[in-house]
Amino acid sequence: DTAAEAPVANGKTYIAIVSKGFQHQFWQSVKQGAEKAAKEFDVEISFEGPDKETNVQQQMDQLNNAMAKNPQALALAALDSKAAEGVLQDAKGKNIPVIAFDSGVDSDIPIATASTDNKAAAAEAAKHMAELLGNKGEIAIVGHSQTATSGTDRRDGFVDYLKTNAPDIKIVDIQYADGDQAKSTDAAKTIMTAYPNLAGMYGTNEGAAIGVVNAVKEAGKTGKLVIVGFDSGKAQMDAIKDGLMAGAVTQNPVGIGYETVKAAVAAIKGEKVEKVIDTGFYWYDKTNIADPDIAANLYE
Amino acid sequence: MTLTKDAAQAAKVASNKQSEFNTRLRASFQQLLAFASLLALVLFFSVASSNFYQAANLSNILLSTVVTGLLALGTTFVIITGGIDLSIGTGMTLCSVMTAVFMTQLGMPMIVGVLCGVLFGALMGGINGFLVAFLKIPSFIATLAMMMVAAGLALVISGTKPIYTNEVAGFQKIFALGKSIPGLVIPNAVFILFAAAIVAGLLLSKTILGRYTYSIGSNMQATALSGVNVTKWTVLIYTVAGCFTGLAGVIATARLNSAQPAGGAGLELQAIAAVVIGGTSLAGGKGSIIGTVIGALIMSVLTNGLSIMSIPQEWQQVAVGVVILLAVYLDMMRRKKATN
Amino acid sequence: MTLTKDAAQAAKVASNKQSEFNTRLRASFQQLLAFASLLALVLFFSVASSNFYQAANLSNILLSTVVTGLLALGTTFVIITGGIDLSIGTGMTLCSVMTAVFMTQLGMPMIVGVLCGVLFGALMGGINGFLVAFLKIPSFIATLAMMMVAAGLALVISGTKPIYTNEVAGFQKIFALGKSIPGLVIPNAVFILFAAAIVAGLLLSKTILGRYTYSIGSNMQATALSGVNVTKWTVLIYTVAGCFTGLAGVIATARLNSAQPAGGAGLELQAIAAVVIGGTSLAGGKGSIIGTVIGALIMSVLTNGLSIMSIPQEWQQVAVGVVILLAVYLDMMRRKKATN
Amino acid sequence: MSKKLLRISGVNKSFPGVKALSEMQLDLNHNEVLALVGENGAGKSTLMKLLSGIYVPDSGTFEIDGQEVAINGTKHAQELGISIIHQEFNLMQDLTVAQNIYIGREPRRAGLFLSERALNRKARLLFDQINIDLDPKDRVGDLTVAKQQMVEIAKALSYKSRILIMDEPTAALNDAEVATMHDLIRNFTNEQTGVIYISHRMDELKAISNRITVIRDGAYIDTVDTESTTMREVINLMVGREISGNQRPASQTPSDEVVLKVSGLETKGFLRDINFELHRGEILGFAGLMGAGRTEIARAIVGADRISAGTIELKGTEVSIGNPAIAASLGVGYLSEDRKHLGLLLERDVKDNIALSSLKMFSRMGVINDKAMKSTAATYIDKLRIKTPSSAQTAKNLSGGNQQKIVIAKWLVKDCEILIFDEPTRGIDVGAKEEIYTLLNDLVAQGKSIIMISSELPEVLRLSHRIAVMSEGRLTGFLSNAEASQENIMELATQNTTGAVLTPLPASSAQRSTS
Ligand SMILES: Nc1ncnc2c1ncn2[C@@H]1O[C@H](COP(=O)(O)OP(=O)(O)OP(=O)(O)O)[C@@H](O)[C@H]1O
Ligand SMILES: Nc1ncnc2c1ncn2[C@@H]1O[C@H](COP(=O)(O)OP(=O)(O)OP(=O)(O)O)[C@@H](O)[C@H]1O
Ligand SMILES: [Mg+2]
Ligand SMILES: [Mg+2]
Repeated sequence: DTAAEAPVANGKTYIAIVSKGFQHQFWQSVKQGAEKAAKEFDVEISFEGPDKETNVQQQMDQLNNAMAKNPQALALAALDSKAAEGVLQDAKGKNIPVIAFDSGVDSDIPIATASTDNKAAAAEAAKHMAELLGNKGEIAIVGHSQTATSGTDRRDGFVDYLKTNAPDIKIVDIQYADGDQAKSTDAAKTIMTAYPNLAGMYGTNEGAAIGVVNAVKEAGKTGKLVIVGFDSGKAQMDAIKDGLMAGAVTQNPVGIGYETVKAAVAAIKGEKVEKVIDTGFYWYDKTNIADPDIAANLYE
Repeated sequence: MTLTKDAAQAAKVASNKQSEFNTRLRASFQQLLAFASLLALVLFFSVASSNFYQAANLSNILLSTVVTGLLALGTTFVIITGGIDLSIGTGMTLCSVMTAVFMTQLGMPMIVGVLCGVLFGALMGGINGFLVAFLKIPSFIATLAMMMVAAGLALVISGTKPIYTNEVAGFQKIFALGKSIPGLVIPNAVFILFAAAIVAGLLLSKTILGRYTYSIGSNMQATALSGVNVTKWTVLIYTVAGCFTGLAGVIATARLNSAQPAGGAGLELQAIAAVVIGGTSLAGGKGSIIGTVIGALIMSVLTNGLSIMSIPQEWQQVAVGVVILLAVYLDMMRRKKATN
Repeated sequence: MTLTKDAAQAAKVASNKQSEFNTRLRASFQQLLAFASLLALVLFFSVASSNFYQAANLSNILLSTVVTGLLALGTTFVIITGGIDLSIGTGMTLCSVMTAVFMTQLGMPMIVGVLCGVLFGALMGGINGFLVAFLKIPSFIATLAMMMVAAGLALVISGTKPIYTNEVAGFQKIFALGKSIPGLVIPNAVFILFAAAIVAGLLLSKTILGRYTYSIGSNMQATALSGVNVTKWTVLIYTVAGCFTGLAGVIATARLNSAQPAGGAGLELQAIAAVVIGGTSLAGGKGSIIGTVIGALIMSVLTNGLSIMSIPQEWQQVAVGVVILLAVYLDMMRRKKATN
Repeated sequence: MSKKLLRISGVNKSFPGVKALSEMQLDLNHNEVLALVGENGAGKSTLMKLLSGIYVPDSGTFEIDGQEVAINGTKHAQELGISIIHQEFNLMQDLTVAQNIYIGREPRRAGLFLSERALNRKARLLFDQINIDLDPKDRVGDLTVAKQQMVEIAKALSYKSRILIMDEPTAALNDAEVATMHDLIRNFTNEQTGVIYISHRMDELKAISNRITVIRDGAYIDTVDTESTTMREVINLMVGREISGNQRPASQTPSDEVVLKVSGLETKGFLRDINFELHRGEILGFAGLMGAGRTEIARAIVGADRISAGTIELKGTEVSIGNPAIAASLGVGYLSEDRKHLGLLLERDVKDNIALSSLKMFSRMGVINDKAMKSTAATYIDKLRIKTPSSAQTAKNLSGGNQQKIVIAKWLVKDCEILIFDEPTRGIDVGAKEEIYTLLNDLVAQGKSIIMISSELPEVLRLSHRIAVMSEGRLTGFLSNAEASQENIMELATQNTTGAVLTPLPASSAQRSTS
């Protein structure tokens, strides 16, 4: 891998990226995009994130460490914008450009934000759910976090859309399972037991969505529920191809990573960058999963 | 010797028999009472929600017990020796990744892959045992380090991506639904858990390994001075415990049809809680497999029941904490009564 | 006794003195050697990356030690009594939420809020102590339950949302950068950590509370038989430990300018690891505050150094695990040598 | 005459499956040492635990100076002026001697702060007063068993108590230290105080006690004046049957075959140039003062401690023994002097303890044969007269002497060629001792060889074919049974020593016939 001294030794530009996580598929895809851009623009990057999206302190330590490496630019997906305020000020003082990504940073300091609108994306999922259910019925949500913004936005966007546009759809239960597939499976199964008339379920990230699919399979209720999900990944794509899942919303994590680094490079060079880089989201289902536009945004 | 084998002696023998019987009776009474918390919980939830006491839901509960249950079985051995195993959570994840690697990337047939997965768990357990017994590193530290190493390696080996096992013939059957008992759909995985529990129980109560497990936990130095090769046996015991971690990894893979390289952390505390709720003492020397199984069931009945009742999740956590306290406390009270 | 106090006796006294001096020398030598792992790490990273041995980075390291360090200080007491405290991680989170609630929703002045935050920690510790000492629930289970309850309550009380404290006058100063030592920017929080460590050290070595902490951990029954009110003192010791958890919560809030209601889980293992790396035995009866501080520093130097070296994160975990093992093993070897 | 210092009557106490005391009675006069004797498991310790507030009696009355008292808790007992030295140590291993003695009563400043210096000074003052050789700053865990016993004694004396209970305080001590202890007791007793003294060492009863109360199977038997009674009568009261004994070993001589040869053995800390041979069919006694290094030799031989120089040969072949498991597999067994920490599995039952060393014998392909274990356990429970409701009783519920018997049984089951017994009869009653002696003689008759370490010289003299004497980590001489006497053993035991000085033997033991 890249040697530690490389940025200083060979004078390569160095960009520090601190994300919200690193273990999960989503973040690995962001990392992939960032690495792709790094190669393309010939810069060094480092990519770190806390073990869990609740570890705000760990992210603060990682931010501090990143600053200690004297990066030319800093990219950040803040778990809590206000908590990161100090480091942002520090960066500003040192004239280090800051790029925000994913759900963005609530501050004036970042010169650009490469993100998707989680709420809007969730509303898209809700729209399809409502259509598939004919605007009525009981549904439940398996969330991945009740505190992280990605979790709450994807929940709230979904809930709000249904409240205003399909008031006859009743959300009977929301359970959170850390995006862990096994835990999500167990949670989804208990929900199905508690609400035997359930007509649909929504999982707010890959782990949650696959958990829901597993649960339906294990409970022998295949085809009886409408399942919509979030993110991609092989299992989810297979479920959609097999008709187990109606469809899912995917963001473009690879694009987020790529655009973030690209913006950082531009900022370092003093070029002008767009304040908001919307990397978009897409609804995909059995019908369009193979479309090149869509396929480009899916990851296994 | 000057023993006079007279009538008094005979009477004494008879009274010995009597009191031995009493001791046994008391012991099984205790075992019975250990069920009580579990039954109380089941009863409570059955009354609280009509959806709880349904065949399908009971099968759910059993299913969600499988992985923690297997981990708890293994760690029962370690805890009885007076040690602790924090590596079971992420270790299980690593075993899961390795199983998938064996079966997909190395193309092993299903059975061989499963076996290798279990053996990989044994290897990890053996390393833990080596660190504890040979290098005399406290088990808490040794297994904490192993926990981190396993978490890291699972990501490294998998390339931080899930490894899918759908292509592996027959593998999903391991977790699939069996229909062995008419009317009740019990997944194969549950049978595996119970089979594993029986094996663990026999190992612990009927074999030398089990006897040494208790002896080491009761007084390691005395056991060593009695001519038992404590180092060797400790490694063996940890290795056996590792097999259960490996098996848990295999089953988790089969359930999800894939090895998920992240996560697993936190499971160790759940498993240890199950063991302790089941009456095994963290001080070592005492414990039983049946207790562990009951403890694991208490944990999953609780989680399932509260969530069936649609209690908000933050309150669920509070409730689980409180119920664990109550279960352990009542169990202790009962034991006390039983011995008085 | 009929000992004749002759020359031989005098010689013995002299040799006693000599050996006492040796013992002392050895003890302080040991303490010194405990630093060795830490120094070795610092040296290694300084060579490996020019960014490591920089004032700003050293201040980062200290900063990232503060919260775990405080938690480790408190839990040192509990561990020396032979107990364990798993509730410190989420307990810290709950204290953080309560501190924010006190200062914002209840509008307490900063100082009062801080005090109440610490006292809330003491309350939680006291409850732990009550469960352990009065109800005789094993500390592992009591604090595991408390861990869950605290995690749940933190979410309930905060409404699962962060509570921001920017408006509270002067509060951020607690964590802010001080400039007490010219050339080195050391945050106030670091001074708080060291002050807390000194208080903890004095409590442990110079007070009755400390004496009973060691005594209970060494042999609880014998302590009780000697007429010490073990129950009362255990509650007190846990309460003192809780104060450190409370302080950690306050400081975490000041650092993040907010109380983050989720998380904290996992910190307990880090803190316990720091304590054990510092040479405190999980069996109880033995341990020191200086060891804990060194242990906590080892943990954060490691994390920081690996991250400064831009080691991929999954390998970082592996490395931390291995280094912890090495540190503890070498420390043990050195101790063994020192006592031979 | 004034009222009795202590009067106990009608006391009953049961444990599950065991009636430990029934209608027990006892009285203690002022300025008196009352010996309390009885077989193992007779109920002595239980009675004393009732007195010191650890157990609550099922029924019965306790009177101090005619005043009826209900003792609730250990602290209350202390306040009533009762202090006790338990049969098992109650020490904090990680604390120093002074910290142990004054735990709960440490000199404080401002109510909270400790003064270590004042504490040590206080302890030193106490040691000077009672003439005990202890360093207040030593960590108790580093002390030998005998020294730990001294700490317990010092602790009990440090309370200004009126009634001092000593439960087998001399079990771990040798004769010189016993004499010291007796002096302590004599200094302690006066018009305000009295001592209850439990011991299985009959010779010292004569030396120290005024009266002797005998109990059997939890019931009161009789109280006799020491002056006017012979020990034989006491023993008969105790066991309710005739005990033979007190002969030197049968003239049957050990063979010439050397089964164990130790040459030039040294350990890093302590042992210097140890050379000796053990013959087939021989009992080789080891004598020496406290801390002479006997235990250390035993531990070094079985690999429990590392040796820094020297060789060990078994039947002529040199062996390297890395740990006790290897020793056991080579047929060398070691019974530790510290049964609680190094001998017993307190939480396990009697049969598990007895079978521990020979589990392989009770199993086929790793599977345990519980029945065989049980019947073997039953055999030894019978043979050694172990008092237990069943072989399934937990070891910690047995009386101290019966626990010791279990540890012995463990090695009798194992069938080792060479047995090293370290203080095997500690805490064992006279009757059972005779049975154990018989067993040991049987073993050597079968061709086994035994090293017997004991602090009771009469025992060493009675059993050993030869006696090796140690002093300060060296072997200072060998005596054949015929030439050995207490006097020449003590001479060798104190040879070359710098600090420890020969203490006159207690009158009683010196007088004992060794015909
Ligand atoms: N906690 C207990 N539970 C069950 N039985 C017990 C308990 N404590 C003592 N006993 C039984 O009570 C009886 C009396 O025991 P005790 O310890 O008083 O004997 P002792 O006279 O002190 O014997 P020794 O000379 O061996 O020390 C024994 O049969 C013993 O097994
Ligand atoms: N755990 C220990 N730590 C330090 N020194 C020890 C320890 N155990 C024994 N010693 C020392 O080793 C020496 C030999 O002790 P050992 O126990 O072998 O003597 P012993 O002849 O068996 O006497 P006894 O058992 O009657 O005390 C003594 O000087 C003692 O102080
Ligand atoms: Mg006794
Ligand atoms: Mg000895």
